[in-house]
Amino acid sequence: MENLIALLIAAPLLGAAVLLVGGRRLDAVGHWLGTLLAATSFVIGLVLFADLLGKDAEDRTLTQHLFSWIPVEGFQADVAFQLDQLSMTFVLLITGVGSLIHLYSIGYMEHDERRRRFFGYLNLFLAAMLLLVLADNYLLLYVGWEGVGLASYLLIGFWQHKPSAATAAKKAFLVNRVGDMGLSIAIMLMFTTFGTFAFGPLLGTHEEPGLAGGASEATLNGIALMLLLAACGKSAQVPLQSWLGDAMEGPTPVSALIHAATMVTAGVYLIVRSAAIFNLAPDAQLVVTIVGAVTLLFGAIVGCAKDDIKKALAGSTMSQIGYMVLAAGLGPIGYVFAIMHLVTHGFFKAGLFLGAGSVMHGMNDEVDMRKYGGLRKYMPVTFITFGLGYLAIIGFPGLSGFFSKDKIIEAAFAKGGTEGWILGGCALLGAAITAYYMTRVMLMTFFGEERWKNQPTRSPQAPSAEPAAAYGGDAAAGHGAAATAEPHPHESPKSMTIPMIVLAFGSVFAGGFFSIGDRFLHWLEPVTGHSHGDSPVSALTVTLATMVVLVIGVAVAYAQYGRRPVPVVAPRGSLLTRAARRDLLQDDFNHVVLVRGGEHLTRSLVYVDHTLVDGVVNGTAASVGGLSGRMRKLQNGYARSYAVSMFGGVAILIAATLLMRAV
Amino acid sequence: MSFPLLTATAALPAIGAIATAAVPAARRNAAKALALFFSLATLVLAIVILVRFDPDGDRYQLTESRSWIAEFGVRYELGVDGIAVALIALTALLIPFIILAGWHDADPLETGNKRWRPTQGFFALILAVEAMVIISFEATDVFLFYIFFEAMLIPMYFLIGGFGDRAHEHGEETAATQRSYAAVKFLLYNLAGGLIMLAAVIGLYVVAGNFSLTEIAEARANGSLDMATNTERWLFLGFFFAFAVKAPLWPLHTWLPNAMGESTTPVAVLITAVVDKVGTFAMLRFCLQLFPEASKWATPAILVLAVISIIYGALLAVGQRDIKRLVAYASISHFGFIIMGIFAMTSQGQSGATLYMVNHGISTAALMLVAGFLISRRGSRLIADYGGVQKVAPVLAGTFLIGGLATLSLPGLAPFVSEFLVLAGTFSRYPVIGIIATFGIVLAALYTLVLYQRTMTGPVKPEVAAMPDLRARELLVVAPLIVVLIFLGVYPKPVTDIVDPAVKQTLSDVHKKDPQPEVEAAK
Amino acid sequence: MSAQLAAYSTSTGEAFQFWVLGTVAVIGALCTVFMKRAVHSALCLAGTMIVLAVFYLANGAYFLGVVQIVVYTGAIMMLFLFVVMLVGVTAADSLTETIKGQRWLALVCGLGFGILLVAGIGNASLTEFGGLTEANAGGNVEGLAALIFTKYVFAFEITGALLITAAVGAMVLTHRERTERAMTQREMSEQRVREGVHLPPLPAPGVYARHNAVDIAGLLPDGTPSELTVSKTLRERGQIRDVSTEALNDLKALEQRAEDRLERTPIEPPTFKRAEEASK
Amino acid sequence: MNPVNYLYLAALLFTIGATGVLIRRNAIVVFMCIELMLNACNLAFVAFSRMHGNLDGQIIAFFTMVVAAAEVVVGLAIIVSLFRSRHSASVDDASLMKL
Repeated sequence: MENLIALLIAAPLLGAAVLLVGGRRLDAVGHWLGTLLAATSFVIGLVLFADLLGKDAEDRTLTQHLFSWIPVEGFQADVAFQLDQLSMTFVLLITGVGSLIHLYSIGYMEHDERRRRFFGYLNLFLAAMLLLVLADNYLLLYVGWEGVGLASYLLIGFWQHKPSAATAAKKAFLVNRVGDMGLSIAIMLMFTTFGTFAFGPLLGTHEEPGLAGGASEATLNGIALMLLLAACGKSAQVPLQSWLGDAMEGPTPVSALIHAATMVTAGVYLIVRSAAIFNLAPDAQLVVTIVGAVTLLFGAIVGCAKDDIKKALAGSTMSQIGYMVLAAGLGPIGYVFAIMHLVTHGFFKAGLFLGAGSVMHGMNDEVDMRKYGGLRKYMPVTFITFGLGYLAIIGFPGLSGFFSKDKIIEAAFAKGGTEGWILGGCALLGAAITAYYMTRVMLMTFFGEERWKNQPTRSPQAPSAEPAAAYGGDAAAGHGAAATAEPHPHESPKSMTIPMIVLAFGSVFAGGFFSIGDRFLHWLEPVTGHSHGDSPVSALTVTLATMVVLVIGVAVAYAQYGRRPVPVVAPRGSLLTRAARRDLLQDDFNHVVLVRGGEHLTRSLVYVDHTLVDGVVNGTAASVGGLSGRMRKLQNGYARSYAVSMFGGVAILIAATLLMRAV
Repeated sequence: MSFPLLTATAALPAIGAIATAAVPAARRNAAKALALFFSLATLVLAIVILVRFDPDGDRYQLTESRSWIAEFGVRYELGVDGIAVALIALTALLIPFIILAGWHDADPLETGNKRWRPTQGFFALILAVEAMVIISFEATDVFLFYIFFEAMLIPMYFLIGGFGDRAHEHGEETAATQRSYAAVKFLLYNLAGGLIMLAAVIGLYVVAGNFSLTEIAEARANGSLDMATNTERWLFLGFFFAFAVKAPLWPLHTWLPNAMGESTTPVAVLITAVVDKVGTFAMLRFCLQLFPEASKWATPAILVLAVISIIYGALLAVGQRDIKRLVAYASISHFGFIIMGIFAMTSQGQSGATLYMVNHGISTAALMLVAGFLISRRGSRLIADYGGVQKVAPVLAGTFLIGGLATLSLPGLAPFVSEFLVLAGTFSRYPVIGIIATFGIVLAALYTLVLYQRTMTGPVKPEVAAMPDLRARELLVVAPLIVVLIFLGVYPKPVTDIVDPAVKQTLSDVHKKDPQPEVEAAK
Repeated sequence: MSAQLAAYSTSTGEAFQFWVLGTVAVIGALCTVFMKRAVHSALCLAGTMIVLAVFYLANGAYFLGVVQIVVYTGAIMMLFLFVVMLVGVTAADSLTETIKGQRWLALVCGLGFGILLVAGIGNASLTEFGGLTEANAGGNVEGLAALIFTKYVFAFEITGALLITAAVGAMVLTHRERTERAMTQREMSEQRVREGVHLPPLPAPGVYARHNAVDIAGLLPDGTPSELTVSKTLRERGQIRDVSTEALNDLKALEQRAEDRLERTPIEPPTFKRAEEASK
Repeated sequence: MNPVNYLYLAALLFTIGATGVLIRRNAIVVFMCIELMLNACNLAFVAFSRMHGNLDGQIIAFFTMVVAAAEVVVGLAIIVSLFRSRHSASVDDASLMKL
């Protein structure tokens, strides 16, 4: 049974290899092959899941040791996998949602001549992500970690002919790389401190603790903070969140799979996986919670201001992950709920993105919500699924978002003390804002008068210099001819709607299914451990409070966008709004400080290298040359002057001999 | 006396060089084929060495020893340890690809030129370099090593000065002048280093009485030969300076960008992937074994220089406008990593450094050769002249990207393993240095991706619109390298198994132990 | 001069002779160096050498004294004079220095060298002093011969070889093998036409009837002398006699005489001088 | 008087000759100065032979004369051919040794 684990990864990896190396002759079947292999992986996941359920809760851990990867004196890194409940959860989420999105992409990308490569990249991503969650040591995890980074780079920049896309891809990779630096430093710290970075000996299991206990708290704090840095990079947490918004340049399925459901949650996985370390590093944990809280507000605020539907959703993703990180930072109180929210969020956010993609598909790739409106009767399926996702995310009672988010807010209060109150407050506020901006999106898109009527839409994405019709999907040039015509909203094909429906089911029922009888809690507890904090307020109170803020949020949004007509051109808006539109000026900061500064630094360094370092060398050469040139003057060719020097020499010799005899 | 395998491995390319040079002018292609054949034959011999070498056997194996200049106790002593074997294999592996990549680089400008001889010279010189590099990897006699360490410059000088990019953005005149400037600079730098080393070599003879590395190291180890502290330090500096020039260490690096920029890409690969490795290899073999105490004394300074190289090289790579110079500065940064690993004096660091030499050779070769194909198509080395190549030549772009990812040491590709080993090894003894060096990986990502973005993505520039994709010959050059990169990235065990014992012995020479983890694993 | 001269060590006579002739020798040497014309230098040198010959004799080197007179003053100096004639007796080379600082350097070096030499001799212990009496007992020439043919015979042979070589060398250097056939007159004329210079034969020297010596340059219509008219050798020796002004001066004299006869106020006749004569 | 004076005289003459060599441009005169130096040496030799009371000094002087003769012959021959080729007997004209 263990040996299946490798297959889990092998299937999509094989797909990636075949599709990318195979060449054009696979164009016809490539997408089906890719989807098939993703599904295979999902099936294998199910089989393993069943197998795990078969065992009793304590030993639901499968390990598979493939081969010794880097055997060096005192340094052991193996290619070995560990499948426990936590990994299993992720495997199912990744392969499940992944397969659905493969299916969706078949329809979504069918106009794209490079569809085969797209599926190759998707498979590559699946493989890397599975490696990330299945690795049994941090170094192998690091491989998956950067692997998903690469996949996301390739997919964000899939339409490389668009400079914006290429830049966004590069930005994403670079920001991630900063996080990766944190991860590698963390691994080095582990290696130096413990001589190993394998989960087993390092983290131990719930009954016998691992080496982590032996280290000083300072070291553990260091490791934990470095891991947090990594998590921030991958999960777009403040201060490394800036890439996520631009990442929306990628095709929408990518945004749904990578930048909503799976990859961006890897940070949460990392923190929860390293629970054993974080539990012993309270200071680091506090930082984690702070980062989570700040990000959930940050993302929410940004989400309120964006008119680009995908960017708005991206903001919401950021803030939802903020919730997860916050929960993960709470320690044993929160781990389980972090993961639970992660799963449910995987469902409804993926669903929302697919819905957005479907809308854009029908609207000539228009992403500006101000040019939408009243689409509900044109795209009923999309409307319903999107609506369910909407209800789920705002935490409408009974839907999955309700359960998971509610638990997190409780846990935040349960942290106790002042910070408990503060964090809980932030969480509540976040919930309100979430309700606000999601309602805004909903209203602007599906309700109100049809603002796209009798005015041609033009995709904001800069049309490229490529010959038109070369690209499909939301490449601006895709519908080149139609790009300036009035859009004809239409429902998307089956291959796109089915995944949306399935995900809608997930976003409706998952939460309830998990929470009834604390199924999810019992499932994960062996791995993460769990403790009920001493909440100063009862669960009921929290729920009621959540409801209240939820209603407030929706009401405000309705007042703004439901009652009044939405202006097609965005009003100037308040200072905060304008700042939020620019990602709260965080990008401008990066640009001024990092980009400009970096450019100046490198340019001056190039100058220094040329003048100073090289100048010293050339200067010596020149001086020697000049000296010899001056010496050459002595060689005037007149025999007589040579004779003089000779004569003088003789005189000196005589003087020398006389002196010798004198002394 | 068994069959002198090492001598044969070094002699074969030398013979090949002579044979290639002797081919009449008209039979140009015959000369190419001959050179390729000889390089492949050398590869076969290298593989034989790889097989015959027993990692757990004696330190130096396949040894040969003949008297040469009895008066000065100079002997013709050859012998390989794991490190040397790995590097010989690398050299023998790369040369065929270099030859194949340079297939047309030395052709006469006007076709049908019957009297054109440089083609033969080009390939003969490459083989000559190979022979000298291999023998300097094999030599266990300091004087013997020195001779070939220096003699290497002669063919390299002609390769750099004599052959350049066919299409040069500044026209043939400037190209020629810049080329000769680069060649002279290369020669002067390395000669300066070499002369200082010569003094040190003589000094060593005065102190030790013979040139045999094994004997001196032996004597140093068991204390029967003790040098005065200052003597040892001076000698060490003499050796190290030469090696630091060869494996460009900041601030002795400025010759590399010129040399790599002006020479043809195969030669550039030859410089950075093969010849420079002799420098780092020699640090590991000669500096540490002959002068352990001095090495430990100099470690802090050298580590600082290495870190400067890492960051500085990367930053300058970001600032370059010329593809080949960019790769050159990237290499400087990588050599910083190698030297850092060597002088971290941990087994991870040194194994990593050795592995790094191999991987860097392969990855740079892959990146640089693809870049060369790109440049030969457009006839310009300026990044600004490209754009959207990915659209017209996807395979070229793909291989270029893989080469770039290898350069930024993406996990799963070979360089990652070595880079992480070096970092971990350094970190475990010098945490601060390790952390600073880690910034290098971010900068590496920066310059690689910027290069890729500017050249390959974005709207297609009209000049590149008609650019053909990789041809069969070029694919034949790049594909195997990429395969090796991936294989060594996933399964580096074969190399580490060979390298590890040798590294252990080197560490024992300098009387260094790995730092033990604070928390001992509960066995 | 006879044996007893060598017998006694140093007499007042010798002292007298030394101081007088020594002075002469030094003066001669200085003149050799500083005379403008090679001829004068040569003569001064000859004088010095003769003085030296006398000193040899005074020092009991009779054979050498004679040889000095015969070989040096006789042969070598003649050779010198011969060459000087060949190159030009009257050619006087200016002593102005062309190489910067050469003269001062030379003088400084010479001075320093001399002082050092003198100092060296001064503090050398040259007190003991045995005459040549017994060495010359069997006659000076015999003594030399005995040494030459016994002790120094090898060197002697070699000098013989050297002399032969020198003779041959001198011949080789000076003798010019005529490699190509001499030009016929026709060919010469054709060449002149080809080159287009001096189509007519060179003008003859000594136009005005009064002077027709070969060393007098003919005058061009404007009265300036044309060096072409004098033969090459004389030109290179710088032995052109210039009479360009004489005619004019004579004319002046004639006019003046006419003035005198007509009782007019005499006017000072400007005498025409040529540039290099002024410099002399 | 002390025959050492002969040595002083020789030194003086030698110096004068040497200086002459350095000062004069006319090859012939230069040559004469060289002869002067040789003669100075000869004088010294003769004086020495008188002091040491043996004839070896005179022998050397004799050889010197022979060599001088040979040298003069060749030297003058060179001067003559030089004069033929470049119509001047100045040593400075033959300054082809300069770059």
